Amino acid sequence: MDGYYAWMLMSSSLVLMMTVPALALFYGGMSRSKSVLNMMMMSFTALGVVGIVYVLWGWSMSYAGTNVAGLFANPFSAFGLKGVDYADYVYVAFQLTFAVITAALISGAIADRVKFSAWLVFLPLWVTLSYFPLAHMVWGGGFLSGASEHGLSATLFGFVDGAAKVIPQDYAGGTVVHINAGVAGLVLVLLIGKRLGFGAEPMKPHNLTLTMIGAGLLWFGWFGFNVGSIVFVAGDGGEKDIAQFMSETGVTWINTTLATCAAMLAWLAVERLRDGKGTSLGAASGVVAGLVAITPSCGSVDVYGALIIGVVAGAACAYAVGLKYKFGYDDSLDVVGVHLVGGIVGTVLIGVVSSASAPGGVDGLLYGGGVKPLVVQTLTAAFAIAWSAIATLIVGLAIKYTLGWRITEESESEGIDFNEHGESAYDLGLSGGARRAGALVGAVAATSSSKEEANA
Amino acid sequence: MDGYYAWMLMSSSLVLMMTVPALALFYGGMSRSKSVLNMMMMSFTALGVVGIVYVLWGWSMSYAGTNVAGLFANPFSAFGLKGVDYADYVYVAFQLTFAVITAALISGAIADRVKFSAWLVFLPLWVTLSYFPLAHMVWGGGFLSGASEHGLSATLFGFVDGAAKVIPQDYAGGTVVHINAGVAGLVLVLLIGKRLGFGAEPMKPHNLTLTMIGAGLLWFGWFGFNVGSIVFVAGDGGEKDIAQFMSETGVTWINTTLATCAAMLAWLAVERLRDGKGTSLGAASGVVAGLVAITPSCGSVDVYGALIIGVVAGAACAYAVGLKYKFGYDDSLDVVGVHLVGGIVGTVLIGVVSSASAPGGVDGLLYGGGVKPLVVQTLTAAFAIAWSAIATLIVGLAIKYTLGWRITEESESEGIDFNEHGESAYDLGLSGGARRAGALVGAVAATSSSKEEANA
Amino acid sequence: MDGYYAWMLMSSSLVLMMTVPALALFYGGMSRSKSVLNMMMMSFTALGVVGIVYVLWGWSMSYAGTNVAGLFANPFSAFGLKGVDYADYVYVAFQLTFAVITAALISGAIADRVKFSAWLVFLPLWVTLSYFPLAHMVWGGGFLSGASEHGLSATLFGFVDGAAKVIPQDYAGGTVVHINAGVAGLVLVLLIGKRLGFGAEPMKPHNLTLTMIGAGLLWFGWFGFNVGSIVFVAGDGGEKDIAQFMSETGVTWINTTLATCAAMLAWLAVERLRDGKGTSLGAASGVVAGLVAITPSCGSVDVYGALIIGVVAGAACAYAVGLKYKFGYDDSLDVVGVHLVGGIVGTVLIGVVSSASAPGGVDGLLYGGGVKPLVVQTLTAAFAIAWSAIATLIVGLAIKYTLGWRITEESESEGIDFNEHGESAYDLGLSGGARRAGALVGAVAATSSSKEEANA
Amino acid sequence: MKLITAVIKPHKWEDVREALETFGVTGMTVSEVSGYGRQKGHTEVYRGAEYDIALVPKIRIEIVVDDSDAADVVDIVVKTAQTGRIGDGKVWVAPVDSVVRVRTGERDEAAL
Amino acid sequence: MKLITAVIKPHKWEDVREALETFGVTGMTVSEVSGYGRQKGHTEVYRGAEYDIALVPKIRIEIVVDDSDAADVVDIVVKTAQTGRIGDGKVWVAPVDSVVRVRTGERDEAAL
Amino acid sequence: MKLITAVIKPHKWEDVREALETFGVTGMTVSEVSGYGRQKGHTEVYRGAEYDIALVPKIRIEIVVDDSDAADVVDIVVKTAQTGRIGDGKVWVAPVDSVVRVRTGERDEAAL
Ligand SMILES: Nc1ncnc2c1ncn2[C@@H]1O[C@H](COP(=O)(O)OP(=O)(O)O)[C@@H](O)[C@H]1O
Ligand SMILES: Nc1ncnc2c1ncn2[C@@H]1O[C@H](COP(=O)(O)OP(=O)(O)O)[C@@H](O)[C@H]1O
Ligand SMILES: Nc1ncnc2c1ncn2[C@@H]1O[C@H](COP(=O)(O)OP(=O)(O)O)[C@@H](O)[C@H]1O
Repeated sequence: MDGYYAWMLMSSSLVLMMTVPALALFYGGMSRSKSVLNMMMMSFTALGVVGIVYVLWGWSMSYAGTNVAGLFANPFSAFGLKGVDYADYVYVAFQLTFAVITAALISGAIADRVKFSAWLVFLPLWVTLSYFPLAHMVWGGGFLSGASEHGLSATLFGFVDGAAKVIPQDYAGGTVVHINAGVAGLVLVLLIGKRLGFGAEPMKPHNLTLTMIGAGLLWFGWFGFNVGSIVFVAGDGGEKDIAQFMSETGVTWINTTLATCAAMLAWLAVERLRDGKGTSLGAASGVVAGLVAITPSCGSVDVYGALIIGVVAGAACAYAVGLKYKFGYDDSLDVVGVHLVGGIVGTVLIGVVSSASAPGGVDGLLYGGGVKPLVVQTLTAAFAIAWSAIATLIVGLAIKYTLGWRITEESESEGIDFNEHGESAYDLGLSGGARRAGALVGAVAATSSSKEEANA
Repeated sequence: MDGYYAWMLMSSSLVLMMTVPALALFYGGMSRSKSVLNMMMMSFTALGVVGIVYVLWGWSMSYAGTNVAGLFANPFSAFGLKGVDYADYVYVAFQLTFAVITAALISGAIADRVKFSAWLVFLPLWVTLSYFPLAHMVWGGGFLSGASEHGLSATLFGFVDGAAKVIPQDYAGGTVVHINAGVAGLVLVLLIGKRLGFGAEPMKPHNLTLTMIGAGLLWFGWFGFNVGSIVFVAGDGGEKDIAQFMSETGVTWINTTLATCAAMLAWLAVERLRDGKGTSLGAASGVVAGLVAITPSCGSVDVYGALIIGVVAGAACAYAVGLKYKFGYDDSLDVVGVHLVGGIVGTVLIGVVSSASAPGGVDGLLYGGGVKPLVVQTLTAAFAIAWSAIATLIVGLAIKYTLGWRITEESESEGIDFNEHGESAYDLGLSGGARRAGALVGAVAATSSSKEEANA
Repeated sequence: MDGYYAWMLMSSSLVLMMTVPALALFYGGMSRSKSVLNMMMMSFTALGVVGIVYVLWGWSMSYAGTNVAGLFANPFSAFGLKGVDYADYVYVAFQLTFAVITAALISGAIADRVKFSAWLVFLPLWVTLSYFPLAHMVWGGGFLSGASEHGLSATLFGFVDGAAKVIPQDYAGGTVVHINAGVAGLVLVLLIGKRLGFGAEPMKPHNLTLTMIGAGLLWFGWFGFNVGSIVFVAGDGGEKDIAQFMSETGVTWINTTLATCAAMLAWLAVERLRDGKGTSLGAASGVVAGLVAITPSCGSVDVYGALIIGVVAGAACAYAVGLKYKFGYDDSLDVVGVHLVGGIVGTVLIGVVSSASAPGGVDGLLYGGGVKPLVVQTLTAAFAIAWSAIATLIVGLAIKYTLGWRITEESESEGIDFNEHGESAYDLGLSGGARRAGALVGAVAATSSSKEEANA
Repeated sequence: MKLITAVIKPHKWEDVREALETFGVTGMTVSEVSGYGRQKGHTEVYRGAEYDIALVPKIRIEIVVDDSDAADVVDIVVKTAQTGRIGDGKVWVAPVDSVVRVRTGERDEAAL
Repeated sequence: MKLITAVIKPHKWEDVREALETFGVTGMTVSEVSGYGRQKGHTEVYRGAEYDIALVPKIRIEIVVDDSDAADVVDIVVKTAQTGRIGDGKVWVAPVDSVVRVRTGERDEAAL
Repeated sequence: MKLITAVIKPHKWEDVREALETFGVTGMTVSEVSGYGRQKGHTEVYRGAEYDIALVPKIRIEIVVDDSDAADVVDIVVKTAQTGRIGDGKVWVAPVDSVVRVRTGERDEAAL
C-alpha cells in the first residue's frame, strides 16, 4: 500500500494548494483592485490559523476523541496529536486541508468589508463549532454517518450488521465542506450587511486572468480532494484494498472530470441563452460548480450520472448567482450561489442517479433503488444546513457585538487593502512607481548617500 | 504496482493541469489585452468539450474498439466506456488529457479572430477525424505502430515475432500530439487568414508574467506527460514491470529536464546573436520547444542525446518562429514554429541519436543502427503530417462555408473579449473600476437602498 | 517500494516547480515593473544552466565520485552520469532540483542591477565551488556529516560503530540550501553595491498577486522538498523501509505545515505590533521564513517543536529584513533576512527542540540531550557560512574584475528589462498596445497587404 | 468655447456624470490621475520599509462647452462632487479658440 | 503658441502620428483616456449582473504648436483620424502663453 | 490664473515635487503619459518580430497658479527637472479664467 500512501501524501499537498494559492487567486481576481490583497489574505490566514487549530484539537474533535452524543468527539483526548500513530499523520494532514479550505471558502461571501481581526477570530471559533462537529457526524461515525446505530438513517430505516440499511453518501464533502461553507457565508452576509454601493456601483472582477488561474489550479487540486477520499472496505492494507485503490480511484477521477466539463459547458449555455454571450468568468464558475456538485457523488455514479450532475449543477448555479440581486443579500463572490446550491444539488441528486454499479454507490431512484436514498440524502443535507446555520449565527453574533465586523465606510470606499493592510496590490507604471510614488520614510538615514556608493 | 498506479493518477492530473491553466496562461500572456480571455477560453473549452467526447467515443475509437484498416477503432464498441474495466479508467484518464491538450494547442495559431461558436464546433470534429485515428495508428496498434503486421514499418522492413523489425518510436506523442497540432494550426491559419493589421500593427505580448507562469507550469506538468508514458515490457504488473518502472522513469525525467534546459539556452543564444539580447519570451519559448522535441524521444536517448535534441530544437524553433513574417501566414502564437517544427525535430532526430543503451531505444544512425530507423521515423512523421492536414482541411472548410470562422472586422479591432464574451480582462484602476465605470443595470431595484442598509 | 519511488518522481517534479515558476513569481512580484522580467529570467536560467551542469559533474562531485579530503567528490568519475544505475536517476533528479533552487534563491539579493551575462557565468562557477562541496560535506558523507570518521562532529565528540556520537542534523537543507544561498547573497550585495536610489526612491513590490501565487506554489512544492528528503535506515527497500516511509513522511508533512502556519502568523503579529497592520507581503514572507526554518528540522521535532521553530523564525525574519536599511546593504528581496536568518534559526534550534521521539531526531537541550547537539549544529552552520562566503567571494571577485557585474546607471534607472532583455512585461492598455505603441519593423514587407487579405 | 477641467474623487464620478447628462452635456473625456494636495496620501509598509504615498487617486474630467454653459456646468460639478471632506478636488475654466468634431469636421457649437 | 488637444480612436493613433511627423511636428504628449459621448460603450455581464460600460477607450494627444501651424495640424488630425463612424473624437485649440524646453531652457518657437 | 503643464522624466518627479512644495505650491494633479519627440524610444524584439517603441514614459503635472507665481513655478520645474539629456520635457503656460475648490466652492486665489 505504499503506492496508496504516496497518493495520500500527494493528495494532502494538492488540497492544501487548493486554498493557497488556488482559492486565493480565484477569489482575488473577482474582487476589485482595491481589495484583492485582503481577499487573498483571508485564504492565507485560513490556512495559517486552521492549520494549527486542526493539529491541536481539530483531529481529536473530529475523529480521535471519544464520541459525544454522535455530534462531536472529545477535543482533548488527542490534543496536539497526543497518542496518534505516526502512520496516521498522513490522514491528519489530508483532513487538515479540508478544514482549511472549508473555512477559506466562506471569505468569498464577505469580501471587501470585514475587519481583518474579526476574520482571524472567526476562523478558530467557526471550525470548532461548525466544521469539526459536522466532520465527525458525517465521516467520524457520528449522527449523519451510516455507521452509527443511533444515526439519522439508522433511526429512519433501520440498522443491520453494523451499518444503516440505507447508507448516507458523501464521498468527499458535499455536506461537510460545501453546504457548510455556503450556509456560513449566507448567515454572515445577513449579519454583516452589504458592501457600500452594492447593486448600484460597478463591482466587476478586476483581473479575470487570476480567476482563470485559480479555477484551473482548483481543478488540479480537486483530484486530491475527491480521488484521495477513498475509504477501504477491508482496510487491512492487503490485496483487496490495493485492488480497490487501483480501480475506484480511476472512476472518481473520471467522474470528477466529466461532471466538471459538463458544468462548464452548461454554465456557458445558460449565459449564451440568457445574456447572449458565454463568458470566461462563466466558464471558471462552471468549473467550480461542477467540482462542488461531483464532490459528494464522485464514487457513487457512473459516467452518465456524472454528466447529469454536472449539467444540473452548472445550470442551477448559473441561475442561482443572480438571486442575490433579487433578494438583495450581498453574497459578494457567490459562495451561496455556487457552494451551497452546488453542494445541495450534488448531495441530493445522489439519491436519484447513484448506481450500485459504481464502486461506492447504491441504486438511486433512477436505478430502482426507491425513494429511501433520496430521503436520506435530503434529510442529511437539511440537518447539515441547520447545524451550520446555528453554529455560524452564534459565532457571527458574538463577533458582531464585541469586535464588530465592518470596517468604516471611509475605509471601505477608499479600499480595504490600504486600510486593513497598508498596501496596494499593483504598481504597474513603467515609470517604476512614480504614479503612486512616495518618499521612503523608514530608516533611510544610513543609506541616503546610496547614489554615490552604488558602484562602490 | 500500486506505486506505479499512484504515479498514473498524478500524471493524469498533471497533464490536465497543462491545458488548464498552464497552456491558457502561456497563450493568454502572449495575446493582446483585448483578447486574452478569448485565448484562455479556447483552452478551457478544449477541456470541456474534448473531455466529454473522449469518454463517449474517443477511448473506444483509439484503443478499445475493433480495428478498422489500421486507421482507427470502432467508436461505438466501448461508447461511454461500456465494458471498460474500472482498473483501466486511469488509462482513459491519462489518454483523455492528451487529446485535450492537443486540441487546445491549435488555438494559438488562430488567436484574436475566431468565432467562439466555430471553435466549439471545431473541437469534437477535429479530435474525431484527426486525433483519435492518429492515436490509434501510433499507440493503438495501428498503421504507424510497430505492433501492426501491415503497418508502415513492417511493410518496409519486415515483421518478426509480433513486432516490426524496426520499431517506430514515439514515446509520448511527437507525432500524435505536436506534429498533429502544428499541422492543424497551419492549415487553419491558411483557411482563416490573418489578423487585421498583421505585420503592420504592433501585436506584442500583453503580459509576459502570465507567459512565464504558463511555461513553468507546462514544464511541471510535462513530467506527467513524458514520464507517465511508460509502457511495460512484461505488462503483468510483476517484478519485472516494477523494476522497469523504477528505472525507466528516472531516465525519462532526466532526459526531459536536460533537453528543456538545453533548448532554453539555445533559444537565448540565437536571440543574443541575432537580436543582441536574450528575452524572457525566448526563454519561455525555448522551454516549450525543448519539451516538445524530447516528447517522442525521452525514452530512447541518453543524456547526450537529450542535450543534442534540446539544442537543435531550441535553435531550430527560434529561427522557425520568424518564418511567418517571411511567408506571410499569421500563425499568431507560433504553433507551427514551435510544435510542428519541434515535433519534427524530435521525431526525426530519434533516428539519429537514439541509443540501445536507453531503456526504450534502438541504435540510431549515430550508434551504428544504420539508416532504417531514420527512414521509419521520417516516413511516420510524413504520414502523420498528411493525415492531420487532410483531416483538418475537411473540418476547417466545413466550418468556413457554414458557420464561418471570422468575427467581424469591427469586433476584431475593438477586441474579441468584448465582442465574443462581453468581458474585459482587467480593471486595475485604483479608483475601483471608475476608469471603465458603468452603472449596474441588471436587477438593481431591490438593492438601490443598499447604502443605508449597509450596516444594518 | 514503488510507492516511495512514485513519491520521489513527484517530489523531484515539485521541487523543480519551486524554482520555475514559483520562485520566479515570488521574486518577480516584489521587484519593480521595469525589472520583473529580469528577475524571473534569473530563476529560469538558474534551472537552465544548473540543470545541465548538475548532470555533467554536479552529481559526481556531490555523491558519486571518490572523496577528496571530505570536502567534495571527484567531478569526473561519474561525469555525465557515467556508470550511474538507471534506478538511481531519480535521486539525481531530486538532488538536481535542490542545486537549481539554491542558486536561484541568490538572485533575489541582487535584483534590478546585474548584467544578465554575469549571472549566466556566475551560476556554473558558484554551484561548483560552493554548492556541490557543501552538498557532499553534509549529505555525501563528507566533513559535516555524521558518517565521516574525520568529520566535524566525530572529531569533537567521537565516533562509534560507523557514526558520529552526536549526529549533525540537516534533514532537507538548512545549511546546504538556505544558509548557503543567504551567505552568497550577502557577499554579492557587498561586492556589487546598492541599486540607484536605494533607501531614497520608492522600490515597492509592483504586483503582490504574483508574490502571493509564488508563496503558495512554494509551499506546495516544499512538500516535495522536505517530505521527499527521507533517508532510510535499512535502505534495502524491504518491509522496514516501507514502514519508515509510511510513517516518517506523515510527520515531516505535518511539521512542515505547522511551522509554516506559525511563522506566517508570527510575522503578521510583528507587523501588527510594529507597523500597526499585518500585510499580505508579510504573510507571504512569513510562509517562506517558516518553510526555510523547518527545512533542516522537519524530521527531528514533534508538533510543539515545529510550532516553536515557526514562531521564532517568523518573528526573527520579520525583524531581520529591516536590518538592511540600518546597515545600508541592499539585499533587495531579503535573501539574507529570510534565508540566511531562517536557515540559521532552523539549524541551530534543532539543538534545542529536537526530540528523540521524532522519527529522525535526537534529544536536544530542551529534552535533556545536553548541549552537545547544540554545539554541533552551531559549528556546522558556522562552517557552512565560512565555506559559502569564501567560495562566493572568489567567484564574485573574478566576475567583478573581468565581465563586471553592474549595468550602466542609465540602463538601471530606465529599467533592466528594456536594457538587458529588450522587453517590457506589461502592455495592458485596452487600446491594444497603443499607449506603448510602435510600428512593427522586422520583416514586414511580405505582409503589408494583410488588411485586404485578412478574410481571404 | 470654454474647456472645463474637473479633478474629483473617483467614487463621485458616477453622480457627476448623471448630473451632467441631465443638464445636457453630451460628451466628455475622462482620465485617471493622481492628486497631490492637502489631502494626505497613505503610508504603506513593505517588509519594514515605510512608504509615504503622497498621491491619491482622482478622476479628471475635460468638458468643452459653450461660453454660455460654462458657469452652469461648473456649478453642477461642484455641487455633485462635493463631500465636504478635504480632497474633493478642483474645477478650472480655460478659454478655447475652437473645437472640431473629427467625424464630420463640424466646428465649435456644432461640434459639441 | 497654441495647444491642440485631440481625442481620437486608439487604432488611429499610428496613422495620425505618421501624418504629423510628415508635416513636421517633432513632438507630442500622448495619454490613454476614456471617452464619453454619442458612441455608446459595451454591456458586460458578470455572473448575471449587467454592467453598462459608458466609457470607451480613446487616445488623447497634446501638441503645442506655433499659431501659424495650428490650423494645418488640426486639419491633418481630423483628416487622418476620421473613420466617419460615431466616436471619432474631438480636436480643440487653446491659447498658450509660452512654452519652455526643460533640457535647454529655450522658450516658445525655439522650444518646439 | 495660469495653468502650468509640465511633462518631465518620471525619475525627476520626486525632486520636482519637493522643490515646488518648498516654494509653496500646495497642490497639483499628476498623470502618467507617454512622450513622443526627439528622444527615441526602445526597440523590442518578440520572437523575431522587432517593435520600434516610439513612445517613452513621462510624468505630466498640472498646476493652477496665480499669475504672479507662474514665472517662478516654471523656473523651478525647469531647474529641477533638467538633466541636460534629450527628453527632459516641456513646460507650457496657459491662461485660466477661474478655478473653484469643490469642497468649499471658494474661487480663484482662495481656491488654491
Ligand atoms: N493648484 C492646483 N493645480 C492643479 N490641481 C490641484 C491644485 N491643487 C489641488 N489640486 C487637485 O485637487 C485635489 C484636491 O486638493 P486638496 O488640496 O487635496 O483638497 P481640497 O481641494 O479639498 O483643499 C488634489 O488632489 C489635486 O489633484
Ligand atoms: N464636450 C466634450 N468635451 C470633451 N470631450 C468630448 C466632448 N464631447 C465628446 N468628447 C470626446 O469625443 C469622443 C467622441 O465623441 P462622440 O460624441 O462619442 O462621437 P462624435 O464626436 O463622433 O459625435 C468622446 O468619446 C469624448 O472622449
Ligand atoms: N510640441 C509638443 N507638444 C507637446 N508635448 C511635447 C512637444 N514636444 C515635445 N513634447 C513632450 O516633451 C518630451 C520631450 O521632448 P523631446 O523632443 O523628446 O526632448 P527635448 O524636449 O529634450 O528636446 C516629449 O516626450 C513629449 O512628451
